[in-house]
Amino acid sequence: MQEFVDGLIASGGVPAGVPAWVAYLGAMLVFGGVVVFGFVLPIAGVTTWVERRIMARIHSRIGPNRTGPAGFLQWLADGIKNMLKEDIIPTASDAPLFKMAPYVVMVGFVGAFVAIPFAGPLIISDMNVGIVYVTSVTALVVVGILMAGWASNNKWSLLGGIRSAAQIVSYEIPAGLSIFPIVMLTGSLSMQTIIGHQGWAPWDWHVFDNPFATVAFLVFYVSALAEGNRTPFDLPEADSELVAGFATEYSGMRNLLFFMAEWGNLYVIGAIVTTLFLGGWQIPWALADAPVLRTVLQFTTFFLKAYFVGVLVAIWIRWTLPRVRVDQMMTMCWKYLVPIAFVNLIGTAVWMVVFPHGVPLVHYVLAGAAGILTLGFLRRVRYHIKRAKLTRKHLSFNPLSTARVPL
Amino acid sequence: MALDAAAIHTALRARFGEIIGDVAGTGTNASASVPPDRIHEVCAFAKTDPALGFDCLSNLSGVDYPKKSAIQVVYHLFSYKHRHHFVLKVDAVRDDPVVQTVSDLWSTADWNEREVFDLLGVRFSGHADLRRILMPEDWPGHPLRKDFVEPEEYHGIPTSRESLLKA
Amino acid sequence: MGLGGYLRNLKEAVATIADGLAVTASHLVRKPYTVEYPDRLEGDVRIQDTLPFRYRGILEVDLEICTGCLACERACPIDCIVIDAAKDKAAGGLVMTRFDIDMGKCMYCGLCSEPCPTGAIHHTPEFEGADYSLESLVRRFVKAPAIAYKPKKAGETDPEILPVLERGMRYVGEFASPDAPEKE
Amino acid sequence: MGLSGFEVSIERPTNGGGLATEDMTLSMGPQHPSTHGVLRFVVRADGEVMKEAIPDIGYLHRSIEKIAEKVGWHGFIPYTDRVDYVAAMFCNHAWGMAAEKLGGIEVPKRGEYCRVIADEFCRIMSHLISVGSMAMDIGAFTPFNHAIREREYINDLMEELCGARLTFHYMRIGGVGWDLPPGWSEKAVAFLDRFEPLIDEFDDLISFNKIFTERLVNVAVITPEEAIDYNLVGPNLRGSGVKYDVRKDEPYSIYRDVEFDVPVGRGELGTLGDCFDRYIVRMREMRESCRIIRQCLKQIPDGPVIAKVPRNFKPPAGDTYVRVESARGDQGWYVVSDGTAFPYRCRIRTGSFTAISMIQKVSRNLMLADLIAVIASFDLVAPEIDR
Repeated sequence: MQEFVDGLIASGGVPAGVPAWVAYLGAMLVFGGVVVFGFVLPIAGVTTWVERRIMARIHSRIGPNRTGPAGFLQWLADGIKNMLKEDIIPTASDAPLFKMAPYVVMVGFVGAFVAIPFAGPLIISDMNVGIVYVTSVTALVVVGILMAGWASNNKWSLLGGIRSAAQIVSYEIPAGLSIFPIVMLTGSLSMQTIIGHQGWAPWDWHVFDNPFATVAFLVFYVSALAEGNRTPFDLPEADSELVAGFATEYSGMRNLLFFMAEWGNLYVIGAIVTTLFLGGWQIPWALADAPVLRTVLQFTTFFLKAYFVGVLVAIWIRWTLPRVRVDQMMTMCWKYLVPIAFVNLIGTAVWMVVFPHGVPLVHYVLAGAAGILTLGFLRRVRYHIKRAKLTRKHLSFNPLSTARVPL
Repeated sequence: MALDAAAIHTALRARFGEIIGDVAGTGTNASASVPPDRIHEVCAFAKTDPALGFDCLSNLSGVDYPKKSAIQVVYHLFSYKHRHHFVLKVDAVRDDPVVQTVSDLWSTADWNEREVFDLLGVRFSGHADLRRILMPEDWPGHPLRKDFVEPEEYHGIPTSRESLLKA
Repeated sequence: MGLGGYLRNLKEAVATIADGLAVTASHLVRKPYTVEYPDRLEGDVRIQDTLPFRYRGILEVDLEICTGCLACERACPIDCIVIDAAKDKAAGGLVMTRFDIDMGKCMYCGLCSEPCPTGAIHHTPEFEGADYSLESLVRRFVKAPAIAYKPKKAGETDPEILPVLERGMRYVGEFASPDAPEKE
Repeated sequence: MGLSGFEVSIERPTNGGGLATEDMTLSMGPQHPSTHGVLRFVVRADGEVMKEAIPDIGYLHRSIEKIAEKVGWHGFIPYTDRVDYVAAMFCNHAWGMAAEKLGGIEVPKRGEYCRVIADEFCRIMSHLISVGSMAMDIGAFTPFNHAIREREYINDLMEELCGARLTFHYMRIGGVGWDLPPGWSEKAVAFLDRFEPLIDEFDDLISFNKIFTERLVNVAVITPEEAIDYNLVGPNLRGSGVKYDVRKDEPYSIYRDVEFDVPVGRGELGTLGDCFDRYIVRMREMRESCRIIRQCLKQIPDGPVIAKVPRNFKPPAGDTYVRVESARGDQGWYVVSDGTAFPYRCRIRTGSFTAISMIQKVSRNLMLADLIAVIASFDLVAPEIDR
């Protein structure tokens, strides 16, 4: 970023007489605007459509299919509808806090994009404390949710806010502890350096570097789901318990901001997981003389990985699992994830002492094991399809033979 | 061991004498009348006596009989232990119906008695929490009495809408 | 809970969650079941036309075959049917001046069509009944005073009434009756 | 209703000038996503832990018992559909049985078979809603949709049988209103063939899911003695380990001629009588219902399906108490006739009514989220509570 603006000043792209800090600020605002409106919001929006379509198929439904091709523009329609709705602020609420809360949540989530490495050269700021920055700035979300819960002056909202605070703060610990093994392996906190330490092939990814890293990946993913308030940890908004939790009193645009943050957060989770464990934007081709093509390929790789891990898998999990209870959520964090994460941390340190240069064989074994597990899982999927005799062909059989289901 | 109605009746008669009325009805509907101020005793015996063993109050309902100026409270007893039934009927005075509660014997009687109180106006002496249960607190009268007349409106809300089919 | 229980808990959790995920994943490749209701079905069929003959939708009266016997009015438990019919020597039979059904009150129980001798009052498969006022939910079937239908001993011959009567009799025939043992 | 009686005395312990705490009173309902209709609970909670939940009913009181006194014996059958509209068939059946018992009417054999087939389909329908909405209340939405999807097929079957999808009005005094339509049995069997493997799939999806079972086992444990004391019935009672089923122990209709088991809770994952036992009993009952329907469709004899009952039905004076095993258990109908064309009194003792009276007791010291599991595990249906 900085180099880009410096270059611009040097080449006379910035009118003379404008102080350098104004140029920096202007460039940041323009670039921030481009990222937020051009990338973050559409990602969050399209994710709502993706989620609704996937969930519908899991439910044997069709999902939104009227607005645009296959209902693709549904998210725009919903967004416009929400923006046009009345913004209700309850009289008894703490109005300033109530109004501010969605923005705080938004800031927490948009801020994370600053340090996300989309491709080799595509990163807003490759801070040397990148990963720490991301975990800290996403923790801002809890402040916003707590504000919303308190300011609504509604007991259900308050319970939601408190649950959220307890949950996010607790799960920061296993999440943070599972980042450390990677930091130890890489010796750096910078996002780009972490990616640079991995290769394009799955066995070169950190997740298969050693058994402890694999466990760290799982612990981090579970904790990240909890931090993102996703099922099975969607207690703060638990619709069947707390009506809508912290968002009960919100309407219109403010409600939309909360949900945008929720769906956008999924992508952030995916991006962090990809960076730390799944090889980031690494691609097998060097393409040294085609920098643009290389950047595009890297971006696509990163985007697809992050989207799959962060969004698709999270959606899939959400529509499968029930919600844990608040005490079980705490039990899971403090009795399961935290001890495991600590053991992991120590294990990684020991591993690094014993094998200072890593063990390539372990990489292959772990990657192979993951592949075998995936195959076993697919067999199970096939078994479910077969048992229910509901493959695509069989589905055209309607036992009721009335013309009701046209297939 | 399941007892038939006659045996149950005999057991009750043996303990309480003539206050237990004659058996009416047959099979699972066999019933006997009990005075309202003795029902608790009779029920307590029916529940605790090992041969009778009525551990469950299957139903508690009330029926209004304006003709004989009585509100009848009907207890359908059932024994899970012995799998037999018996029905006890209590005639309370219609103008001021008071019946002993059995809610301390069977917890299920608590809400059933509240319902009978609500809909028929029978007061259960000794009931810990005798409040209306289905109707609003300030509803006039007891709807299941035969002479109940529905009020025209309730807090300004009309209780019926005019028929669109009036000629 | 010892270490064994701890690990067993973990194992159970992973196994059952993975199985659940397999079920939902298998649904991703199955076809959806939704019938897109307001749309026509394949072959431009309305959903209403696929409903079974016994379907109890909005009531309809075929006045051509109504005998004015008032059996439906008597059978209705909520009095949502009102019929005015009077003997009129000059017109040569029962003259019906009114046959109103308040569909806003009707509970679609079918008690009215059961005693109907000709199947004049019957439920149609039509179920779209939304309207803007209560008044418009009242169906008034007698547009002008009409003479009630008289069943003919020799059987119906009028080609206009015959198909209506046949349909009516078929509708009534669907109801179980104690006399004629029906076969499967 | 109103708030009287629910004033909560607020204790403010001030341990020596330290922080004062007070209980939080939450009004859960009448409009709340998981109260299954219009129910209200006044919850006294200390944070997430409930001190108690006081049920407040009457929001759905439609005075069906009073209506019974105003419409005739035949005319009341459609109203019985509305007593418990999730499982309307059983109320039809009970009213028919009560009237037949009073009037001394014998139902033709085929009519009884039709009734039982319809009953058991209705039981599957109701249990599907119950287990599906239970999973939804626990937070998993998918099982609910899968359950509703299967229920929709039964709705289609019922629609073909009697013309309605929910408020059936299928049974009449003396039998049933419609014979099985041609080809219906084959469709019913085809549905069962398809449905039974899907119960297994449902089990794999949710029943034994660790998160789900953790939410249910050892929650709101009800001992058999308590269950009988509160007159819990049906799956709630059997979940507590009491093996009692009206179909088996006091067989009515043709239940004597069919073979089926009565699943009872065994406390297999926790304590006997917890929420999971009540849930799993329903899952197993669906299989038994499938078994019963298959047998009935095989054994069903030819003949009329309805007895001769005068339109102006006037049973002799008397009273009767009939019990049917509805989806929510033993449903008791106390019907009094005074020999006229109108029932004199009808009292419906429903399973949900007795179950909800127990909530105050079992909800002590549970988590707020457990209350939802308890409501769902009792399979409360608001119209059945208030009638």
